[in-house]
Formats: sequence, structure tokens, C-alpha cells
Amino acid sequence: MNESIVAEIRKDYMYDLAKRGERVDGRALDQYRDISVETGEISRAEGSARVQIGNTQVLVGVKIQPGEPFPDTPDKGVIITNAELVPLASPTFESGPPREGAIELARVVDRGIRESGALDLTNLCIEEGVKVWMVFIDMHVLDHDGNLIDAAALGAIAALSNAKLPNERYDMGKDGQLPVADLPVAVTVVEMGGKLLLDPGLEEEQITPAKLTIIFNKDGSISGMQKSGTGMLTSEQIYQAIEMASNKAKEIRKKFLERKG
Amino acid sequence: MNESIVAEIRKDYMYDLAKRGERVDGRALDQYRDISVETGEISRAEGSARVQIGNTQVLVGVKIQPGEPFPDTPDKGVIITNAELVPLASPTFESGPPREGAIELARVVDRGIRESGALDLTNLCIEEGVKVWMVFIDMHVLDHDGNLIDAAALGAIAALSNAKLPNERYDMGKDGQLPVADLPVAVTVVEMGGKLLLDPGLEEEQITPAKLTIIFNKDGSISGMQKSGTGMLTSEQIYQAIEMASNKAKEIRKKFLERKG
Amino acid sequence: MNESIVAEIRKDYMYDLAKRGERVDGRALDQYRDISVETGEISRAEGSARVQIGNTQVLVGVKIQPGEPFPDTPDKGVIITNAELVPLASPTFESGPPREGAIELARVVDRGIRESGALDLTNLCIEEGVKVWMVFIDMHVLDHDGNLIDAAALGAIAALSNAKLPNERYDMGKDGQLPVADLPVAVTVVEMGGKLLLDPGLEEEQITPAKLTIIFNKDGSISGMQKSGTGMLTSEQIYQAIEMASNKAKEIRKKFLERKG
Amino acid sequence: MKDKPEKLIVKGKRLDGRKMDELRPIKIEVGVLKRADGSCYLELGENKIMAAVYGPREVHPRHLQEATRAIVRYRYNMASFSVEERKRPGPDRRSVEISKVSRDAIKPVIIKECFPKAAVDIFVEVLQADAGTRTAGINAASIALADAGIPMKGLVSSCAVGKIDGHIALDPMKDEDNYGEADMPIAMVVPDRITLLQMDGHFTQDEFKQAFELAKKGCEQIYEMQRQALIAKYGVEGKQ
Amino acid sequence: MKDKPEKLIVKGKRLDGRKMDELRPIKIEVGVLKRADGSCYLELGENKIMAAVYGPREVHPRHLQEATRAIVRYRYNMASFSVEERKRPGPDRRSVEISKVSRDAIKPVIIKECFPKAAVDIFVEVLQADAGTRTAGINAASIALADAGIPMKGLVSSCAVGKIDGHIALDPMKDEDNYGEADMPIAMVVPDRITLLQMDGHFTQDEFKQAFELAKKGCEQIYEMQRQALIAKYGVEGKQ
Amino acid sequence: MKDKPEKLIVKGKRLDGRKMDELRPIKIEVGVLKRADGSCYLELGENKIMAAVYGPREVHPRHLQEATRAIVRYRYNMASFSVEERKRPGPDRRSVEISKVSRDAIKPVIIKECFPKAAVDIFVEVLQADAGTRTAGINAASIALADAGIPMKGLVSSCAVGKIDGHIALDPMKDEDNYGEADMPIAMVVPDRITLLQMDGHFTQDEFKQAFELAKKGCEQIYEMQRQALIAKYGVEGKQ
Repeated sequence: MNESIVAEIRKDYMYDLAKRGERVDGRALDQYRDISVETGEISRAEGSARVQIGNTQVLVGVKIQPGEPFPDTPDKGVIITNAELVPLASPTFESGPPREGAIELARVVDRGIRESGALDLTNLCIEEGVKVWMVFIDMHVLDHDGNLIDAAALGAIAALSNAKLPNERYDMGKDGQLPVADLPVAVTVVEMGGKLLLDPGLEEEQITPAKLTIIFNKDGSISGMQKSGTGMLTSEQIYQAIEMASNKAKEIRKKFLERKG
Repeated sequence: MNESIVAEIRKDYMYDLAKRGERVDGRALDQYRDISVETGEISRAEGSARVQIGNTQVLVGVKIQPGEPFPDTPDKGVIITNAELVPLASPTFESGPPREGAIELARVVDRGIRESGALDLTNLCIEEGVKVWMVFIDMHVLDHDGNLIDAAALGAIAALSNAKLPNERYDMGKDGQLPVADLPVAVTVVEMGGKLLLDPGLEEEQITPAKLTIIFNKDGSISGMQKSGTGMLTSEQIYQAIEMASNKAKEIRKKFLERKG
Repeated sequence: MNESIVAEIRKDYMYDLAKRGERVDGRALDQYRDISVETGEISRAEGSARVQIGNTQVLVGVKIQPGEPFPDTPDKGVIITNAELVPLASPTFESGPPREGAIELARVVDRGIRESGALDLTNLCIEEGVKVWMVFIDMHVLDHDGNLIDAAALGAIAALSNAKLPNERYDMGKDGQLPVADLPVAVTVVEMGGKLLLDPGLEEEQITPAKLTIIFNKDGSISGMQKSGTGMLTSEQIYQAIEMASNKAKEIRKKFLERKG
Repeated sequence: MKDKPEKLIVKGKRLDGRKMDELRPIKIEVGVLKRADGSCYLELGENKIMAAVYGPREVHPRHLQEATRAIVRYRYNMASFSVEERKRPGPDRRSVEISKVSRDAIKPVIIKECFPKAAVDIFVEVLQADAGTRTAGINAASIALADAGIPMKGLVSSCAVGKIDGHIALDPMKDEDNYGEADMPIAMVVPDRITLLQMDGHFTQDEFKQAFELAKKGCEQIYEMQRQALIAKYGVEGKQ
Repeated sequence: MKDKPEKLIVKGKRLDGRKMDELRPIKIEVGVLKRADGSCYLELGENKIMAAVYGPREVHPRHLQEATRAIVRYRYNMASFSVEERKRPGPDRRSVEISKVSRDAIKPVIIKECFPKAAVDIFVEVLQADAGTRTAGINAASIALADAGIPMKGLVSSCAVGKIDGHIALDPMKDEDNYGEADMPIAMVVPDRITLLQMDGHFTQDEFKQAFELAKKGCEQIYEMQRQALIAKYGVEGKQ
Repeated sequence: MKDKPEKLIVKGKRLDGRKMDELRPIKIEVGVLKRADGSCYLELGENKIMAAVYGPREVHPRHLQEATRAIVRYRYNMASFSVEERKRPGPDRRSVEISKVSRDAIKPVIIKECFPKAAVDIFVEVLQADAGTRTAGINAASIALADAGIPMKGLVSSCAVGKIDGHIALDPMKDEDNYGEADMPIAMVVPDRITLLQMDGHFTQDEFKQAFELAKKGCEQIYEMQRQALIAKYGVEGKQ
């Protein structure tokens, strides 16, 4: 019971800070934590990226293997996106099959990749109806200090941008570069005491009633959105969140994705 | 503890009633509740039927798709029967894989369909050893107020009687009618205080020690029986139950199945 | 609490005995319990053996069926080893998918069979890349009174030695004998109070901190080892255990396996 | 799957004759199940949805209890026969996600403090699906909660908006969803509290605004129908 | 699977030489396992069955406990190698149903009130199968219960009857079951308390009567063998 | 899988240039994760391993608690992308066994009596695999425990030895493991307490002795590196 009173006080404190435009870790409301992206670390994978946002750390591996297409899309490659919230990464993660948090994370990132057209799936057809490239995007969370989704999405597109098509291994000529057509970037905003905050840290994420993730394409258009949490947002807040996130997405893309392009 | 004393008193009361030839809901011992059968409600399914027996409500959908035959019956179609006791239908049903109640329900209905010869499986062969019709009978319980098995079995045969073979969808000519050769009807009897009662309501079902379901073909012969519950029945009771159920089955078939034939 | 004090006293007693070179069931430290091996009991299986070591009882069935080879070993048969610790065999075994105890048991026996070369897998190829013999070794524990691993391993090799290739059933000529090239025997040693004991009974197994199983080939060489338990062993103890076990393995092989050869 | 129709919009009308800002026909029946504490059957075009609410009731397993308020659970499930190709029974990743976002969409209006340590369980069964099942489910669930007498701050109303052959259109049906360029389901407590917002596809920021405003209008219409259904049943809005 | 034999009955005799009302040879061994509280190994023709009873013992998980009596659990399981085609280990729908009806068949004789809050666990392992495993399992379980000293109102005796080439026949073996027209397992507390009754296939109502009466005769014979096995072991009928 | 190289040993040197008794390069980083109570990142040749320790902490589910000491759990897991052919996520039989023997290898040094009723949870994630992941995992776990301040009787050091083209060689890498004739991982508390010993393949008893002595030398070298890593971080050996 004491514990929950302490939590309540801490929450009030953070709300008060937010109303004054401040945050517990000293950031400005629209300030993202430091980001680092390292690619190519996992040579066993066709592509990989380790993303850190503050202390949050996600390792994404991309494996590319030949496989059968789905019957209704015989000329298209297949993307399979999976997130593992392994118990190493947080005291609240448990072993076992993916729970709703991991599933939501994977599905949001998946839709961003898919709907942005980052991968042109028809480019991934080897032999129509028989053999296509299967692109497995596995997001392995190593340290959970908030805002996993932005980290996982950034890791996914960075790993894809860095991935090769392993033609040689399957006797299909020289290895190629996986062609990546767009560079979707996810940016998450939370609401706290009526204010909007970019890139929630773990503690902020735990107390915020509502979170909105927006995924932007290179041209500034939107390829995905996901509100989560049991809070309510006004239209005004949503429009404002998009504006905040839009600018940040451009900046992140430029700094961490395009320089490699 | 009080709760269980109340339950005990209620049980005694119902037993006493039964001994006097009466029931809690005012029915006669051999009186079935009102039945309604509506077919064709689910246009997405090849056949469907919603059956109500009193407040008990089961929706059965039949899906028919081409698939591979079993290796040991290369010239026969396949029937797959499944019951979902979804938690929407009763406070005692839980999410998760089918438990023994759902499995028993599905298997009893399945045997009735199969053993009555309602479906001639050789009629469902498209290309021997390669392609046959798979008939999926999915019984979705919506409201559980007792005697699910009669409702599910009636829904299954009504949905089959009403199903079409979707030839067009698979470029195999015109749609046909699924040929149904018999009309098995399940009727359930329970024992209470030495008396036999037709069509147990939920409360009766919960306190009865023994339940006997008998499945009859058009010609009055039997294609399936299942005793359940941890009570014991005498031979005399079993013979009597068959007689009660036999008449009722004929009546139900005539009223709800044959008029469509 | 009392229960655990009694257990503690019992444990001390057994340790003291061991230090004096004695055991609770009167055996010498290097004395194995009585072994019996009956083969061919399950005519439905291609090979079978019921092994008893004292009251420990394991029934091993070998089923041999044609199947597809693994893509990376197109010219080799497949061995699949499984152990079922069914709840009939011990109050501590539970229903459900195999737990780590059953998995470890199966994997140690599997490695012994595989690494000893007991089965030459290339002999089990029927048509390269298309069809090979699948050898299923199912170890069904019936009574668990300690040292399951020696019993299961002995049952496995006895059942294999006794198995036929069911050519007739699959229209491939006359039935043959499954060719068995070596006769690996597992012998388990436990440490107690600084002493080493052969063939632990259940009670010994429960209190010993460390157990070492060694699998020997016909020529006395080693094809598998597995230390288990959370105790520590010295190099000296390990060398001594190998020596004890080596002699016993030869004896067991001679008595229960070679006479059938 | 059928082939894509050549055009999804002909002379400003959609394949089923609707205008761009027109919802499909909606049918609502309140209190249709006996065992559930509250229930609602809802049709939205070809979608057929059954929602039921059980609660407040005891929480199993016990460790999920919360000391000061009710927990809310939401299970979205599709009947095997509800879609063209038979669906394997049981939850898949899609239904797990939909259950989660639907719970997030409904939970804000439930006054959970009324029932400490209890559970409010919401079950949505899709009996037939034709695009828009999650929004139809939320609408039905909202009514079922009212039918169960669960205290709420308001009704949640939900609908989707899509981009079809380049045009923003309200409440896409299946073909429009399959062959459209974007889909955005929202849920709202009228007038302007958004509780669900998902989007996939491609919207410019201007298109998003246009779509979002249209979706809100759709929710307002649905809210009116929800109210009417409850008034027809109870005389008032779901008050017990 | 082998092809169907041309005839299942030749000159009034069955393929294995039995008469129509004749059981297969039965072998019963009582108390064959060390760890179990009671056990029985039973052969019925080619069927080989091991049954064990543990109990009364503590119930896990705790919430399954009943305050005034023991709970009874029954697990029927087939060894992977017990059938022609290797069976994947673990329960399937068939074994779940058999476990359920077998429990229903056995439970009525157990005096559960002797052991409040406890469990009586019955495990039946089919080591080799040849039609009739559920009835053989019930027979073995019944003896194992007696061997474990569980108080019972009587022994449960079980056998099946089939329709083979149009004739009613006791205790069908595998070929008769595969190619027969009906199969009906029953269990009974002698003289006339039916605790299991299942039937599938095709019986006229007259055939049912004939079959049912024959099955009861079979159960009576089995009961006698069960009694003898217990007397051989204990001198009396399973009383400790 | 690549084809077997013609020779695994050329002029007394191995494919990667190592001598027979030479370990692969090892890199150790202590305390690399924020959320975990202790952590270690370890590279052994191409193996990349992350280990984390949580604890002492509450035990869920409660019935696993032990009254007088901590329970120790160990989960070895491979990332899907850690191997050539993508691995399906989640435990398989191999990882269950490795988790078990690794726990047996680590548990003897943990002073469990310090934390009655609590749990010490050890998680090892293989990010990239190249033979020797279980031994590398144990080495990393041992350091992560020290980093978490869990009281220990000593560090556990682990390495494998193999038989390659007939020669005993320390710390086999992937090709040597795939095409070698024997593999034997051990773990040891220096100087001579063996806590893990597994072997498969083919060793004469003399070869075993030679291999075993070589493996112990390997463990001694690893122990020295573990110590240095902890000293570099803490000044002393993992004392808090």
C-alpha cells in the first residue's frame, strides 16, 4: 500500500513537472534521448542493427532465406516480423510465447515497413509461385528503458538497409543488396498533464495514460499510426503530436539512415 | 458453505418435483422446450444454422474447401467437427484450447453425422488421392442454458442440409447442393430421482447424476449413444430413455429438417 | 518442517553408511541391482524391450517407418528419441509436455546411440533425398525407483538389437533385421560423502549432489558422458568413476546384449 | 480472393452505392443473450457481431486482482466460419492485438473504482466479417456494457475511414479495404475524446486531417444510433 | 492398414476362432508396480494395459480441492509404440474423451467422502492396442483402485459389443472393430448399474437390445475374473 | 551447411591459425545493461553472448519458493538470427537441456542460504553462435552474478575440448565442432571442482584423459580473464 502511495506521489510530481514544461531526466518536452545505431554486428544475419535510445537497447537481425510464397501472392516475397521481449531485458518480461505487448510491437513495426513500401515485395520473387525470398525481421530487446517501439522500428529499417541478398549461399549468383525503397521512421509521443512529450522514458511510459506512435515516410507522409494506453486524446493533441513527431522523424532519418544510403 | 446448503435444498426440491412428475420450469417430464432453427444466416459460410432450444443458442457454420484426403482413404472427403464453448456463452466457459466438455460435444456430434451416413464421403472426392472436399462443421455456442448437445447436433445437420458445394469459387463448374443422405437427430434424457426427463435445462443438467444422448436415423435406428455424468442407469431406464427419445427425434426431424428437404 | 528434519537425518545416515562402504539397501558400493531384459513383448512395435533394474522399469518401443530425410543429410535415416515420464511411474511425474528431466534423459540416450555408431544411418536410406527409414525410439517409464538413464539406455539398445525393418508392410520386399553396429551401455555413478556408488537407487539419487553417466562402446571407448546434479566432482573422482563404470558396462553388455547378437 | 474490381468508385458512388461519407446500414439489438449480464447483437453491413459482458465478477486467477478498482478484460474472437477461408479456431496475433487496442479504447469510459477487486469481462464474437469488425465490436461492446449496468462516463463509438482509389471514404467494406490505399479505425467518446486510433497505408498529412475529421463525423452518427438502441430498450441511456 | 478380410465370420466362428458371445483371453496381474499405491497389468487378447492408482493424496493445484470429498482424476494414455502407425506422444481429442467417459464410469463406485480435500488419481497406459482399450483400461483401473485400498461400493466391469457382418458379437478385436458396422462399449457395476454407455455405428432398436444384453453378460464374466484376481492376491475382494 | 574442409589441421595449425591448446580471442564487458542487477557481454571468437542476472527477487509462482534458501533459475536462449538457418523463437529440446546443465554448473557456487524464499534468475542470450555457446554463456553468467553482487564461493569457468582429425584440441569453433569426432564441454571452479561435464563423440579412455586435462587448463586461462575483467571494473573480484 505504501508503495502505491509513493507511486502516486511520484506520478503527481511528474505531471507537475510536465505542466511546467520539464521532465524527470531534465529533458525538454520535445527532446529525444541520445540515439546510436550500429549496423552489421551480427555477421551470421543478412542484416543487423543495434539501436540505443538512452539506455533502451534493441538488437534487430534480418535473415533472408528462400521459401514458398503465399498462394494468393505467388509473385511476392514474404516479410515476417517478430519481437522477443526476453526476460533478460526487463524484470517485467517473462519467458514464454509472445504476449500482447510483443505482438503489438511487432505488428506496428511490420505495418510501417510494409505500408511504406520500404520493401518492394515483387523484387523478392525468385520463381513465381515456387520460390521467393522470405525476409525475417527479428527484434530482440536487450534493455528496456522505455519507447521500445521507436527503437525497434529504427533497428528494423536500419537492419534492412544494411542487409544483403544471400544469392551465393543458395547458388543463385553473386550476393546483392536488399533493395530498400523508403525509410519509414516511427516517433512516439505521450500525453502527460495535458502536455505532449517526445520519446517517453520508462518511468514516463509507465504513468502516461496515452501514447501515440506515428510512422513517417521519406516524403513526410504517414504510413502508420497506433494509439495505445487507456487514455483519451483530443483532436488538437493528435494534430500537435503529428507535427512534433514529423520533424523529429526527418531528423532521425537524416542522421541515422540516409548517411548510409 | 451457505451457498452449498442452498444448492442442496434446491436440488432436493427439484428431485421431489421430478418424483411428482413436475419440473422447475413447469414442463412435463417428456416435454421439450421450444425449438427454433434458422438457416443460411451466415452467407460467408457454405451452410449455417442457428438453433435455439429455449434460451440455449448455438450457431453452426459449415465451410467446404478442397484439400488433401487422408492417405488411407484417398477417395473420401473429410469431415472435421469442432465445438467452441466461447466464454461469451456462459460464465463457466473459459478461453483457451477446447477442454473435455467441448471435445466430447464435438466428437458425439461428429460420430452421429458420420455413422448415420448423412454424408456419403465418396461423393466428396474430387480427384482420388489428390483433392477432396473438406467439410468443416464449426459449432459456436452463443448462450448456454442446458442441453447443448441436442442443439449442436440439430444445428450441424440443419447447416449441412442447407450447404452448397462451392464449385464456382474453385473453378469447378456450377455450385451444387451438398448431398445429405440421412438426418440424424440427437435427443438427450436425464435421470432425476428415478424419473427420466427430456431435454434438460441448465439447472437440471447441473444436478443430474446421469445423462444419456441417443442419436436416431430417419428409419428409427440408432447411430450413436453417449452416457455422461457420474451416475448409474439401470437397463430398464436405458430402454425407457430410448423410447422417449425415439419419438421426440422423429418429431423434431419432421418439423425442422424434413420440411426443407 | 519436521519432515525436512527427518529427511536431513536420513541423509546424514546414508552419508555415514557410504563412508563406511555401505548402502541403505545392503548393496556394496560397486554393486549394481538385479537387471532383467525382456525383448519382443510389444508385437505392434518393430522392436521392444522391457528393462528392470531393481524395481525401476522402463519399456522401450522402436517404431520404424518410411519418411523424408533432412535436407542436409539426404542419404541418411533419421533417429528420433523420446522419453515419456508418465505420471503412472512416479508420484513426482506430471502430465504434460516433456520437462527438462525427460528431455535430458532422451537426449543423453540419443547421443549414446548416435555417437557410438550403433546405427549406421546410411544403411537406413531407401531413396536418396526422398525416402529413408525413420527410427523412433520411445522410452516409456513404468516404475521409477532410481537410475532411469541406465535402464532407458539399455532398453533402447536392446530394443534396437531386436528390431526388424518392416519392408513387407511397405511393399519393399522381405522384412530384414535392423543392422546394429555397436552396443553402447550407459552406467551411472553417484558421489556420496566422498565415495562413489554404482547404480543409485531412488533414495540415493534424491540426496546425491552429483551424478555421472558414462556410455561405453564395445571396445571400451567412450561415446557419451553427462554429469548432472548441482554437486562438484574432482578429477580424481571422475577418473575413478570411469573405471568403475567401464567394467560394469562390459559385464552388462555381455550378459544382456551379446548373447542375443 | 476475388480479383480487384477495375474501379472502386464510379461516378462518385461506391461499389455498394454508398456516398463517400455514408456508413453501411447498422442494426442493433440489445440484451439478446440470457446468460451474459449484458449483451448486444450488431450488424454493420455484412458484419455480424455478438458482444457480451460479464461483470462485475470475481477475478481468476486471484493475483490479477487490483485492490482499488475493477480490471477490464476484452476478448475479440472470430468464428471459424466468419471469413471466406475457414479460420483456425483460437487467438492469432491479429486478434490478440485487436483485443488489446479495443480494451484500451473501451477502458477509459468504465468507472472501474465502483468495483474494487472485481473483473469486467467483455467478449466480442465475430460471426461474419466484412471489414470493420474491430470498430463494430467496440460499438457492440459499448452497448453491452450499458446493458449490463456497468457505470460508464459515456459510450464509445467507433468507425473506420479509408482511402479508396485516392478518395477518402467512410466505413470501408471488404473490397474497399482489400484494394484501398489506407485504413484508419478510430474510436471516440463524443464529442472529442479519441480512445482508439490506428492507421496503416498511405496518407499525406492533409489526407490524414480530412480522413480523421470524416471518421469523427462517422462516430457521431454511430453514437446517435447507439443511444437510440438503448433508449428503445430502456427508455433512457443505459441507466439501470 | 490391412485390407478388409472377405468375411469376418466363417461358419459361425470369428477370425480368431471365437464364438459370437466369447471374450478374448484375459490375463490379470495385481500390484505390479512399486511406486504406485495400487496397480494392475491386464491383457485382453493383444491389448496390454498398465493401470496405476495414486491416492488419496494432496491436490495440486489447490483450487481443485473439494471440501467434503476426494476429487477423482483419470488419465488414459497410449504409448507411442502401442499402435501400428507411431502415435505422437501426449493427449489427443480421442484420449481426452476416453479419459472423461472412463472417469464418469469409475467415479460412481468410489466412496469419495472418505477423503475430503484429497485426490484419487488413476492412470491408464495402453502399451499395446487392439480394440477395446478403454474397456480394458476401466477393468484394470477398477482392480488398481482395490489394490490401492480405496473404499469402493463395488467393482466396475467393462466390455464392448459390436456388429460384425450383421451379427452381434462380444468383445470385437481390431479387424472386427475396423470393418464392423457398430461398436458399443459399456461398463457396469454387476448386476445392473450401467456407468458407461457409448455406441457408434448402426443398430436397429432390436439389435441394440440384443447387443446390450450380450454386453452385460460379458461384464458379468469379467467381474468374475476381476474378483478371482483380487482373491488370488488378497484372499478376499480387495479389502485390505 | 558448407562442405567439410579437406583438412581441419594443417601443419599443426588449425583453420583459424590457432595452436591445439589455444583458446579463441575473448572479450568481456561487465555491467552493460541498465535494467538487470548484473550483466556481462562476452565474445568468444565469433560467439556473442549477453548474460543478465536478476535477483535476489520475489519468486513467482509462490509455490516454487524454498523456505531456507534462494532458488536459482537459468535460461539459455538463442536469438533467431544467431545461427545460419533462422531459428524459430522460443525454447527447443536442446536449449532446455543446456539451460538445465548450465544451472547445475553454476548453482554450486551460489550461496543460496543468503536469500531464503527468493529467486536468482540468470538469463543468457546467444546473439551470435559459433560453437561453444553453452560454455561462453556459463562464463558470462558467472561474471554477471558477481556484477549483481550475489555471494559466491568462487567463479565458474568453462570451456570445451574437441577431437579434430584425430587430435585433441581446445575450444573448437564451428567447423571443428561440425566435422570433429568428439566434443566435451566442462565447467570448473578452479583449481579442481568440476561442475559440468558432457561429452559426445568418440574418445578412447586415454584420449579422454588428455582432453580432460587440456580442458582444465583452458578453464584456468578463462578464470584469469574473468578475474581481470572484474578487477578492471571493481578493483577487486566482484565484491560489492
